[in-house]
Amino acid sequence: MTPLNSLLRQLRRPGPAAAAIFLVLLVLVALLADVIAPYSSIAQSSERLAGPSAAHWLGTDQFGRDTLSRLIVGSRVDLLVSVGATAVATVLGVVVGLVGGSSRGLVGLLSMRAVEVILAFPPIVFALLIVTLFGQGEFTMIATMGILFAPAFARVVYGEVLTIRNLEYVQASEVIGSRRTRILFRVILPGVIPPVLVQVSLTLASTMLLSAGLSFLGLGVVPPTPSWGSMIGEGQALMLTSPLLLFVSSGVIVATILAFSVLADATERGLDPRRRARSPRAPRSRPTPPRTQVIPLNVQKKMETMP
Amino acid sequence: AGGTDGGDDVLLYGLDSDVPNLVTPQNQGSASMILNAALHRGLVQYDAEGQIVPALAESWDDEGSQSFTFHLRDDLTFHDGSELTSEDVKATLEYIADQDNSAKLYAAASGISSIETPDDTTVEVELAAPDAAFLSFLADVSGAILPSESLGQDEPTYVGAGPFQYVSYEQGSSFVVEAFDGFYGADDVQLDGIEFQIMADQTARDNALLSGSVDAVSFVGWNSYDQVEQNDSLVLDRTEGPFMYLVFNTTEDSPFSDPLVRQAVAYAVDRQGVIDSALAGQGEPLNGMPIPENSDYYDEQYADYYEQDLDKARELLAEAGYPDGFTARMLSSSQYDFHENTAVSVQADLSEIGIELEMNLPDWPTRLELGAAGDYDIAVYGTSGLTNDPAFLSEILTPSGSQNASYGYDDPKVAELLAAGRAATDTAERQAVYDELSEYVLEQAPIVTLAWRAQAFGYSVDVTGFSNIPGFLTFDSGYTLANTGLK
Amino acid sequence: MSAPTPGEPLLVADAVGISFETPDGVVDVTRDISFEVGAGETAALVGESGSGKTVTAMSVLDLLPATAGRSGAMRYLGEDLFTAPAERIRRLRGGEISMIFQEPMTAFNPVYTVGRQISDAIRAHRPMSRAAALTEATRLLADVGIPEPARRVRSYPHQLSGGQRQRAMIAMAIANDPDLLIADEPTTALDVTVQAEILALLRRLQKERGMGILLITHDMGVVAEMADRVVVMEKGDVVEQAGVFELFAAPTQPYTQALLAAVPRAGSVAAPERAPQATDGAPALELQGLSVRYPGSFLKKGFLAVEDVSLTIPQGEVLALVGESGSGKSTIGKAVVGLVPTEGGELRIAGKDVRKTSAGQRRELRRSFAMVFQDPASSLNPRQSIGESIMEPFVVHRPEMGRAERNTRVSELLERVELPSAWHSRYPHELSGGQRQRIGIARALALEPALLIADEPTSALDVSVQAAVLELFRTLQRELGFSCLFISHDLAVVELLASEVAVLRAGRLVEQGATASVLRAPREEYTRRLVEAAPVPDPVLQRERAAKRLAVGN
Amino acid sequence: MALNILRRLLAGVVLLFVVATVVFVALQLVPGDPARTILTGTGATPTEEAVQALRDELGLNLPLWQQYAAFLGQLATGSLGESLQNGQPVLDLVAQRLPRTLILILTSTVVSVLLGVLIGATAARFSAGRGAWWDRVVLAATSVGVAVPSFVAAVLLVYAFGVQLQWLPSGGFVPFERNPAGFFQSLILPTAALAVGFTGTVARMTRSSVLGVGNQDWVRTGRAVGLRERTVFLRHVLRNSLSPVLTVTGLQMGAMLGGTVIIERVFNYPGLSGLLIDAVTQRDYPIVQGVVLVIAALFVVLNIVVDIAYGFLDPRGRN
Ligand SMILES: Nc1ncnc2c1ncn2[C@@H]1O[C@H](COP(=O)(O)OP(=O)(O)OP(=O)(O)O)[C@@H](O)[C@H]1O
Ligand SMILES: Nc1ncnc2c1ncn2[C@@H]1O[C@H](COP(=O)(O)OP(=O)(O)OP(=O)(O)O)[C@@H](O)[C@H]1O
Ligand SMILES: [Mg+2]
Ligand SMILES: [Mg+2]
Repeated sequence: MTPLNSLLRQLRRPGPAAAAIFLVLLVLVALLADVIAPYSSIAQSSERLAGPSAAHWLGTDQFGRDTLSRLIVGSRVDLLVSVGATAVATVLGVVVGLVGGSSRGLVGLLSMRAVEVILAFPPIVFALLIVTLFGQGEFTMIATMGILFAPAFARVVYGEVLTIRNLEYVQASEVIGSRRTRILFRVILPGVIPPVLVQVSLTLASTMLLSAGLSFLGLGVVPPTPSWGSMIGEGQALMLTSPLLLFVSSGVIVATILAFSVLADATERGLDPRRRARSPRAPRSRPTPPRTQVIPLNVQKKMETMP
Repeated sequence: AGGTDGGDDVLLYGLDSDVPNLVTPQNQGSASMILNAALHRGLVQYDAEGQIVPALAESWDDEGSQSFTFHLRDDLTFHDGSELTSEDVKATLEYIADQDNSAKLYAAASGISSIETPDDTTVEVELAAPDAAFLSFLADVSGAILPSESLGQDEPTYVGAGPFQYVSYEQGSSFVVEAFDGFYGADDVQLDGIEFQIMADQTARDNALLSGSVDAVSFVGWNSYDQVEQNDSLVLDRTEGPFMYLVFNTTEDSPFSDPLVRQAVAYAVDRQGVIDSALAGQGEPLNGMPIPENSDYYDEQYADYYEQDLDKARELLAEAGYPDGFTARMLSSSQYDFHENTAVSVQADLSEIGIELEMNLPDWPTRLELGAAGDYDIAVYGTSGLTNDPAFLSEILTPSGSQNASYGYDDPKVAELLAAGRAATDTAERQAVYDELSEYVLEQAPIVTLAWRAQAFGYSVDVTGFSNIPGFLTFDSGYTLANTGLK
Repeated sequence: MSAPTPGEPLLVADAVGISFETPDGVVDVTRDISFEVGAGETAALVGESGSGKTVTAMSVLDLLPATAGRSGAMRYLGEDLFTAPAERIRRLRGGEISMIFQEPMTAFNPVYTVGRQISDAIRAHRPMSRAAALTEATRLLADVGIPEPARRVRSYPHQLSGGQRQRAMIAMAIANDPDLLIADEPTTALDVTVQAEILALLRRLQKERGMGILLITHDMGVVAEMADRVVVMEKGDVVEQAGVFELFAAPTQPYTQALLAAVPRAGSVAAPERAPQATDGAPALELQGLSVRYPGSFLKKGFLAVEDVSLTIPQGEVLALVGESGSGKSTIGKAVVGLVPTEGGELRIAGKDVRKTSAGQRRELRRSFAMVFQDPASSLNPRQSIGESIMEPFVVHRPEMGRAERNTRVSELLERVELPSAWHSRYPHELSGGQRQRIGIARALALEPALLIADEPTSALDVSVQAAVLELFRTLQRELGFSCLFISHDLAVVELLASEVAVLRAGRLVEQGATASVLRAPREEYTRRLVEAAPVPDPVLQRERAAKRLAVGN
Repeated sequence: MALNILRRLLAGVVLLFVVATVVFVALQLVPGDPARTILTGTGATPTEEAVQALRDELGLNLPLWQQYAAFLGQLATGSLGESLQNGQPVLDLVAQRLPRTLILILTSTVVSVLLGVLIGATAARFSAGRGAWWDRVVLAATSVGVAVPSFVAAVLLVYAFGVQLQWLPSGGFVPFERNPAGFFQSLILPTAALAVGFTGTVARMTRSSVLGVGNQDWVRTGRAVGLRERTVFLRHVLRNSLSPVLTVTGLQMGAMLGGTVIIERVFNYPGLSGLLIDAVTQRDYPIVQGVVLVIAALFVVLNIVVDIAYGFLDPRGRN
């Protein structure tokens, strides 16, 4: 059974299946946003901060814009930016972490110290710098957040590699003569995937939230273009007077993260040969066919006496 | 020090920001104004209605708005017990008039040509030219008189001649003062002390007020107005002080160099929309000149000049040669929600008449720099006049206040009228000048005003005597702490 | 705890069947296994590698993975353990019934010292202070013959040699004076002298306390020495059971007969024929004054595991490295392939100093040698199917080889080590100990290396499979003229395979020479003891020898 | 190992130098003029002359290399310079706020790690069979925990416990010397707000890691010697699962060094993050540089501690 097969098998379980369907729908919504959205996402009206109604299912914001339409259109930026940034962070971080954790010399030292430089750098200063150098836009956001979050991956991977690199099966591969890249990516990497998957789902959440924080620096999505993150930011100011906006925008993020988490969990399970063998409801022991006969044995065997 | 505990009447006050190194003559924001008003007094001050009333100077003679003779009260002392004499007044005014000291009142004080101190309680100030607004500038808390030896020192001494004296300061946390027996009006001071608790966050401040952990707070968040108003044990004391407006890049490259286009903008914007979306509904439309109602020079005719009229706006645009509109760069800042939201609201309005705005919403310092460099076509700004006197208009209509004014706008006629308004000594005469100015400015539309912003103090019903000085003077409300009491 | 009287059946397996849930469905690995172990008695479970010995043993204390299903009954003093409540089982575990696992390498938690783990086991059953338990653990380590027990008790598992870990495992199993000891290949990693001591220790305990032993082993010499009764398993079934004397004298089943016939006996074979000497001269492996030191913690000086060892393996020769457990055999092996840094001395493979070659050259060189690790379980990537593991050398060194060809080669290799070629996609945890070991061998032989470092490659194999593997080695040697550093404690195998023997003790070489002369006429006292301690697969003879040894020991 | 630490500390000094330089350059590149920002305050109207005069006074008109040299010179003498805004020594500002931030980081770390490990471990332990519902609850709850912005948690906490119930102060910091009880009370809500996401993170990592370790052979050994299930789980599963937990804990602690600004704002808690953000938004270069350096230094130490802790968690990886 190949890992791919077993991954697909995991998707047949109800939780992961629901999560996958949700995400597929989300992608469809993002792709077809303009067609599906009942209103323009930026058209203002005098119907401000309205509650849910037949016309506006999720109400309106302080500009009188339809919240549902903004969520639908906003999904585009969020998926693109969060998924993009997380992908960048994952790839960058995993590579640096693998190299840093496995090379004992200068390279190892330098790569992890480089990670520390970025980590030690407060995101706000970093983001300011990036927006200055590259201007605003989705690409900048992906790059900025990708670099901001990569060190976390690097640390996670680094920590795991410290353990794994000492295991005998890694040494076995070394003895075979595998190149370093092979050892890193084919031998060690599979072992660090579980924590990386967790980190991926955490990072997706963080990037969605941070895109709101970045717009504070003028780096995020440019208003009035909607994004979930910026909607949360808008909802924050109104959270005690009209909580609906905050509630729905946080809600979609939570749901998305939950779906990603469930999928990550299923992937992890699918990739671990010891865990995937187990089907959800395994009979612990099978009923014994009734038996009466015991094989006759010479029970009365004497003990050997030793001098 | 001490004596702020026990059964004394100590006011717990939620201050909107920290002021780590109080330099009284400088502009350090609204929180510093509250502290300065508690610690210090100038020659004159504002009363609760915003009228100029005697402070350290018991009385004064005003000759043609050009030469002033102040008569100080007898036996004035600073908190450290030293005497306050005319020499201190002279030193303070000279300090303010020195450009190097970046004093808030520099512009007004720079008009001083000489200061004489014939005796300990008399100060004669001579201006180079008449300035009808001179006193109203001096009444600002940054005009406080300081011990001459403390001027220019690195560390604040907090020694002044105000109703309260310094007890302790813990950075980022609290600033404590106690009543000063030697204050000239000590008999009216009811509080034994004030503990200012520093609460930079709006929500934190609102919550502190609502939960009763402080007696009063500097500014209530717009979204909390209803909650405070509905709370029986709290008072929401509001005024419309600062205002929001649009500035333009009026240099040749910008489409807004044409007054017709600017007029079109003035007709296109939905001012109530700005209030509802950016100010949480807490404000008043500002359809004309930004002169507060309690000013002597308020004129309804010029206050309600522009109404939203999209057809008219489109006509004007077409007339200016843009029948299909154009694309332009909008500058605002995302650091302040209300700046950003104003921009978004205006963007939608202008889009109606074919002007598409590309948003640039950097953080505040960047916004200021871009503004000063003219790196925009149209921008949102908010300000408050230093005084209620229309003299403040120079800050938003002439290059002297470059960053508050439209970039590149330098109309000699406006400058002339502003100078005339300041030089005129007679109220009616001034009124005429300002009417002419209003007429001209509204027509030229170098700026387009949008809305008055509500500014409210919140306090417990047990707090007496404290009040929000209306209009631009709201930030000077700390003066009323001298008459504040606790039930 | 009722002390059972000798002779009463302590454990009765009644038609025990074990199945595993696999992605391809439920697979039965044993059926109808029935046997008994009496108090004070030793029942030996022998049989083919992969026949189900380990799973049967593990089923007793409910230690099988969650994917396993059990049927039948396992009665301990009349109580069916398969249906007993979990808490009851827990109390029995490690107290009345204890278990020695087949693979002691992975059986210890790497993050605790062995002393801590043994004392935890003690404290699980006896109220005792931590310090007292640690003292007890030290005593137990001494009992199982680990030198410097006070130091080892503070060692982490990875700091012990294979045999030391196995002995620590035994110490842990006997810590609480069990009534029944289930010992799954307890001496596979031990040299014969230590093995003899351990067996003596077990017999003493058995005699003193009437302990029953269920002994799983593939070493017929051990069976001959220890067992009262022998249960022979093949492919998940019991094929024969008999008393040890009857069985050795007259095996009835063809499988048993074959099993006994395949046992190599020291001194019974002619010295292996030599492959034609290579002409170009450079020896396949040359060590000169090699020393290896393991780093110590903090500022302490490390442990000198190998000291001034010089060896030469001419091309096409097999050199056997034998010696006491913990003497540094594996360390030398690892040093040769570059897994542990050397402290001093010279090391040349085919005339080249590996440590002084460039990375590219080293890779090239690595293609020419291979290693079989002592511990098959931890040297296989748990996330890789065994097919992928065996394929790895091809992927690394023969990128031109197509997928189909690789698969064919893997199937071939699997068959050569007596495994079904369809097992490509199995994972290491789904295999038996001996099966895993064969995967290691298959992987090492994949590229037909010129030099093989084989660290106890047949320790977990039953004699029939072992014979097949040895035959494979010999064929390769004949055909390819490959050279081999063969680390083993099984002198009979050594004699079969090696032309030269080096004897190692406490990190130093004590004797070296042609196999025949060293083993038949040892010059050193230690070598002589080693040779004498080798068990013979004859119950009568072996017991006599054991008794003599004991008498001498006393 | 001692040598290793020394090496790391040396590398740390280099790192600080790099960080210092990068921050310096970054601040020069970023638009926004400290003088203008100071003079504008909350909406005043400085003249261009005033702005230039202040720039001169603050030394901002000096050539860049001179400013850089001055900055490094200061660092060499152990000074972090003075605030452009008000001339306060940056070291004093940091010294005052750092302990408060550290206390908050410490309390929330302790709470989050304890709770997170407990939640994650129980979820993993019962992930199959009858307890599976708990695992699902945890997966969902931690998703909420990590996806809900911290200000929402913070504001809700203030609103519930500070404003409505009035059990705890709605904000502010009470120094321990002044009032020990008040000190602890003032820590509760900010700690809780910070712990929401942190706990979720730790719980997720713990859960995943425990699931991976649960099948190792030594776990079986633990059972075989008769340890109670709980003991087996704690000693042989959980303990071996802690290295990724340690990693995320270190990361989170580091992130909190300069990243608790929202919590500090909402709870009116004067910490390091607030100082940093204020300084950034006012372009108070010396404060930004100083705080970043201090944070970086703490980071170096934190990472060394974490790396040493790896060695304790797994003796195989030592040195
Ligand atoms: N990582 C390590 N740190 C410290 N000491 C170690 C380490 N690994 C092994 N040792 C010690 O080095 C010695 C030699 O170990 P080695 O594994 O080479 O023995 P061996 O001859 O292979 O024994 P066995 O036959 O039991 O496998 C042993 O005493 C062991 O305790
Ligand atoms: N988890 C598992 N899943 C599927 N099959 C398994 C699993 N564990 C063991 N098996 C299979 O069960 C059979 C019996 O294994 P067991 O370990 O009992 O063999 P053994 O008799 O102990 O062999 P050896 O002498 O090699 O140790 C083997 O064929 C093995 O492949
Ligand atoms: Mg076995
Ligand atoms: Mg060994």
